[in-house]
Amino acid sequence: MSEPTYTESEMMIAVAARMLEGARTVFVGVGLPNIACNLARYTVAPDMELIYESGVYGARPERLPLSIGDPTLVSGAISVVSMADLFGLYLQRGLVEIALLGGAQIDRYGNLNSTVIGAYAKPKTRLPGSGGACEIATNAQRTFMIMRLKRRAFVDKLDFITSPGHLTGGDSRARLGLPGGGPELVITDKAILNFANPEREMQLTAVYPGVTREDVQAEVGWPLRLAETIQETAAPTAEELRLIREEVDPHAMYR
Amino acid sequence: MSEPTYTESEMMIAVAARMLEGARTVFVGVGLPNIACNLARYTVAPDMELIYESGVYGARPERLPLSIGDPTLVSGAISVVSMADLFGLYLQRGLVEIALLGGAQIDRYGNLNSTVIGAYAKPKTRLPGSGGACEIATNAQRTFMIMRLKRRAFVDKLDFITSPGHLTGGDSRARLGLPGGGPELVITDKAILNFANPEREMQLTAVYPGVTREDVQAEVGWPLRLAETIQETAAPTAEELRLIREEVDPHAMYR
Amino acid sequence: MELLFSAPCWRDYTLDAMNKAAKDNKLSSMREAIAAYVVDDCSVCIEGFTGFISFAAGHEIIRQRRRGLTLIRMTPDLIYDQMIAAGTARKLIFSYTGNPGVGSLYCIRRAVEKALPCPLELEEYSHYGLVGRYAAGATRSPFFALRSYVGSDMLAANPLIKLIDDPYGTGKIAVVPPLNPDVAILHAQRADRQGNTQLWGLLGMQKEVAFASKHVIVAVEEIVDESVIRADPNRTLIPGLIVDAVVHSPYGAHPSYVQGYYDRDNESYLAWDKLSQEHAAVIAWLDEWVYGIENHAAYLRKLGQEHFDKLKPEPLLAPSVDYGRYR
Amino acid sequence: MELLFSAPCWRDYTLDAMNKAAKDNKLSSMREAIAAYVVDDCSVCIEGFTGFISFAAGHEIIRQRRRGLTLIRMTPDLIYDQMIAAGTARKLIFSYTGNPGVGSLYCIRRAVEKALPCPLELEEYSHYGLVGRYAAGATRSPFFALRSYVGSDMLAANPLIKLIDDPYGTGKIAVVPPLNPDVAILHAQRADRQGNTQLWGLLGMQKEVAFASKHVIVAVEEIVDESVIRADPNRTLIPGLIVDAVVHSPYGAHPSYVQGYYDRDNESYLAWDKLSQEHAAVIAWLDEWVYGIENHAAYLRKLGQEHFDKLKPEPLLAPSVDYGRYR
Repeated sequence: MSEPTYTESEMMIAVAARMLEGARTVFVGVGLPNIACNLARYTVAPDMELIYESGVYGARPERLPLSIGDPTLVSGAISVVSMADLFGLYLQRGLVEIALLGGAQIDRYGNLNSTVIGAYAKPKTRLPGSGGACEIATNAQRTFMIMRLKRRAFVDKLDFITSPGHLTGGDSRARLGLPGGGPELVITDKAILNFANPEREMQLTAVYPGVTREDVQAEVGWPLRLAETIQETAAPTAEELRLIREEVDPHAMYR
Repeated sequence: MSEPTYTESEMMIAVAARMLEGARTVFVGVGLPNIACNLARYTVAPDMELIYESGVYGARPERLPLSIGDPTLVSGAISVVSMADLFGLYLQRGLVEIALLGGAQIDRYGNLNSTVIGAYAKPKTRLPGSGGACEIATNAQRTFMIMRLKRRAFVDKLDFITSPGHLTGGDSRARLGLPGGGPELVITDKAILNFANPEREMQLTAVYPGVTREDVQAEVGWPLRLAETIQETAAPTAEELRLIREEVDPHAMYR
Repeated sequence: MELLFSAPCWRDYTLDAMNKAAKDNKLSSMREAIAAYVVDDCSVCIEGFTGFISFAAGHEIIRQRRRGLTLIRMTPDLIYDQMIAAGTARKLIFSYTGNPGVGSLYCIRRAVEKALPCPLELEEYSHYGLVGRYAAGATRSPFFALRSYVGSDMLAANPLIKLIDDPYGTGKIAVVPPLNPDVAILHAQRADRQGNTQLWGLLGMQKEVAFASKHVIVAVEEIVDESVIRADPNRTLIPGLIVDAVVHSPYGAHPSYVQGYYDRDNESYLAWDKLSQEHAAVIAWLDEWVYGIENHAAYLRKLGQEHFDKLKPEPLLAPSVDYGRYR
Repeated sequence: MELLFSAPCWRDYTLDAMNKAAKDNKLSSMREAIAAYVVDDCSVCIEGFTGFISFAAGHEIIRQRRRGLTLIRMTPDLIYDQMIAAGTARKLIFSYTGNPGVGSLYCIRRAVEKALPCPLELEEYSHYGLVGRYAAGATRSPFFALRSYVGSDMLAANPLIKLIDDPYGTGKIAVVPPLNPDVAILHAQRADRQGNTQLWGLLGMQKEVAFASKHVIVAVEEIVDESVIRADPNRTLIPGLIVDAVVHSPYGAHPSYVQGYYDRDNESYLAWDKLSQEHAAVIAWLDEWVYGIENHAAYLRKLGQEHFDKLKPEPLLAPSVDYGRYR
């Protein structure tokens, strides 16, 4: 049979799901990350329980949630608690294994901006702000970013650090005593980047089929570091595409 | 009809109940204070809601509780919360209007000891300890002590200050920033004492029928201050005795 | 923002609380409740995380043309976008300002970026930071400590967030001060006439906000007898002791949802995303849907019962539990 | 007592937690659970305020002749009196040591006053202070702040309680450090095989203790299907994520009570008040009721079913609530 065709979003979803192999507690938002988690449940992480900042542990949604506070996340969940308990007993306690995060801007050390474009006092664009992102980035054992690769997002210097990543690199995060492990992966629509070097600097580790290193560099606002070996990520399998299209996002809300 | 006869406990219960006139939230333990509150509900404080440190607000016990954690306090209560919430949201928040407290020792400023007799490191008698008494004495708007008048309890110097009263007297309590108003009354089996003077020193304000000032002084370990006028407290009325014996303590568990 | 743990002010508060406890029937219309407790220049907190949002209260505040309010809410949502467009607010205390699951809140952006209709001061936290401010206010604590903010520019952006040394020597820790709104307006499934309120589903921060606030208005889908509340005391989130007014407000959280009663009206959220991009269109909407109608009952009539029938979920009943009679 | 927020130690903890989550069936006998998690010289916390006290676990610990334990409990109650008389403990962390509603705990007094059967070190708090230590441990906070202790000698008696300056300038405030027991043993009405646990009645400090502890054993009256838990998520106090072992332990809290299942056996509390006044009598009691029988099932047989029939309350059912199906 011929290679199946697929969208960039489907590729991102498939890749993100693969990265969740064996995960047991994932702190997740709505949209694409949520689809990726549901796909992972069908494939590489059957034991995964989803945690939402709205106070839900072990959600079993009967539909794709419209927001992280969707009532479908409550009905049938294992436990629904106050937000004080969710952030205190689950997240700050260190029980979140993997958190999926995004932002308007990211820098080479995985610090995120979701607060303002321009000066804080006189913003060019007022963004939503932290929400739970600052505590998620601080406390989650592992953080995966899911962001489309765009030059306006991958910037040399953030306008505002909302959520701490590896800060100024090296052991700067550990020296400040942040409990979580910090950023580990950046999953984009063109490539996968990680921070697996002593400087904890973002580096290209895999490109998607048909994407060149130059294509990636063109969308990054600093000279992008390259991993020793750069793999080509496998395209979504027919089964992954079937699950995405028939099971986890049948109404194509996020594709 | 002739004067009804009554026990010292019945007198204490009747007097304590009268002092709760108009009270709406009372923080209470088991035994005699609990009986007094129930009597007050029938007489001077119909709107009273009872708060127990076990986490119960608005209890409607169907029997006399055996302990402050009795399941009869839970069934039919308005709200049952964690102890963290009871102590934080109700008591420390300042929502407790009157707290009834006791102790093994009390001094002239209403400080209480329920920890040890003798030295803390090598106690002659190890008492139960604070429980919630320290936070109750700190945060309740008004504190009433209910204790039998005994020389070994009304001492010149406490072996240990478990629960702060007026500390060293005067404005010493306010200067340390304790939020609650501190001790207001000491209800005993022979007399009523209060702290209604600038020094906040315990003073005799009323004696029970047949009790003299000398009888009271004989049981107090320091020269007891006298209020300007000392009243004689009325004996329990026939109705008070009927309610105690037939309604609030029919099995005479606390008489 | 007044700190409640200076003794005199605290005494006022608690005596007030005692008075609340006295009222045996706190039933009130939303109009009366807003008129009585929401005054110009006070701080108002309409809370509820994505659901249980009292739009009925927000619209009544707009209708009564309050000005200079400090609006407090973790996720401002459509209701604060509307209140800010209507010019009721001077300041916003928040932790995430977005149209949940949809996009931006354009009215708030216009106020911040273009001072339209008037300038809006922002005081900003992360979710846990603002939850912590409520929790400290609710327990009369001088502060709430959390591990967030280290390494974040939010510390510099908000001087009320401080870093202190852990007295046990484990390093720096962030603290936030207590927050005690003048008025909280909280929607739930049911309450009795004394304001004893039960809520199930997302508990959010409703409990902390209720205990932190100087005045509390509860708006509920159903008014029930006290015996219903007493039959399940573990579900009582807000005691009548701290409640000033109880408003019977069926569908009062529309277009947000109430667990087990109705779903979020997502079409309204999507429509707002388009409509709110132009200030003039927002004013026209307010004229038709807020100023132009007398109260929430009229709003419901205007939408029609069929509209709400479509939002009703199938029943999913929790099993009963046995508390036991002990006598 | 190990502080969990130094990164390496925390990582161990959380990876461990992840392993907990993995086990899909944690059902175990009390003997296996105690043998696996309660080792000599560790810290053990059998909590539950006057009810939900796992006497079954305490007796099994005595039976397995553990030594050098640090026992943690707000109100030691009869169970710790028995464990201390049996010589299992070196230290007691507590906030009120009495026979609730009855009087003294004589075994603990003998250990403190006469070092019988061995010396007992005391670490003492008020209730809120110890609740605060659990809460800080449960949220990986470096401390918990509370308004108690100012003007009390408890500050001098326990150097772990400190006074600090409020960074917002309102004066001095007391703080206590986090407490993270090695093992928590918590009794409740029901749990599923993964340890998702529901409790109603006095919630006490069970939630904080569970999240604070490195290992958690839940003992329940009934093992239920996961679907029962998921049908009322607001009642789930302890998620299986942090539970190591689930023990089916009917009447396991006797002579204390379990809301809706059985009443406190007050005769036993009164009898203990008399019996425990002599160490020899206590040893004889332990020989007959703990060492002399193999497990809690044998203890129940020895007491007889009629004994428990008398303790059963009449039913008092909470009304159901509707969560709604959203699909």
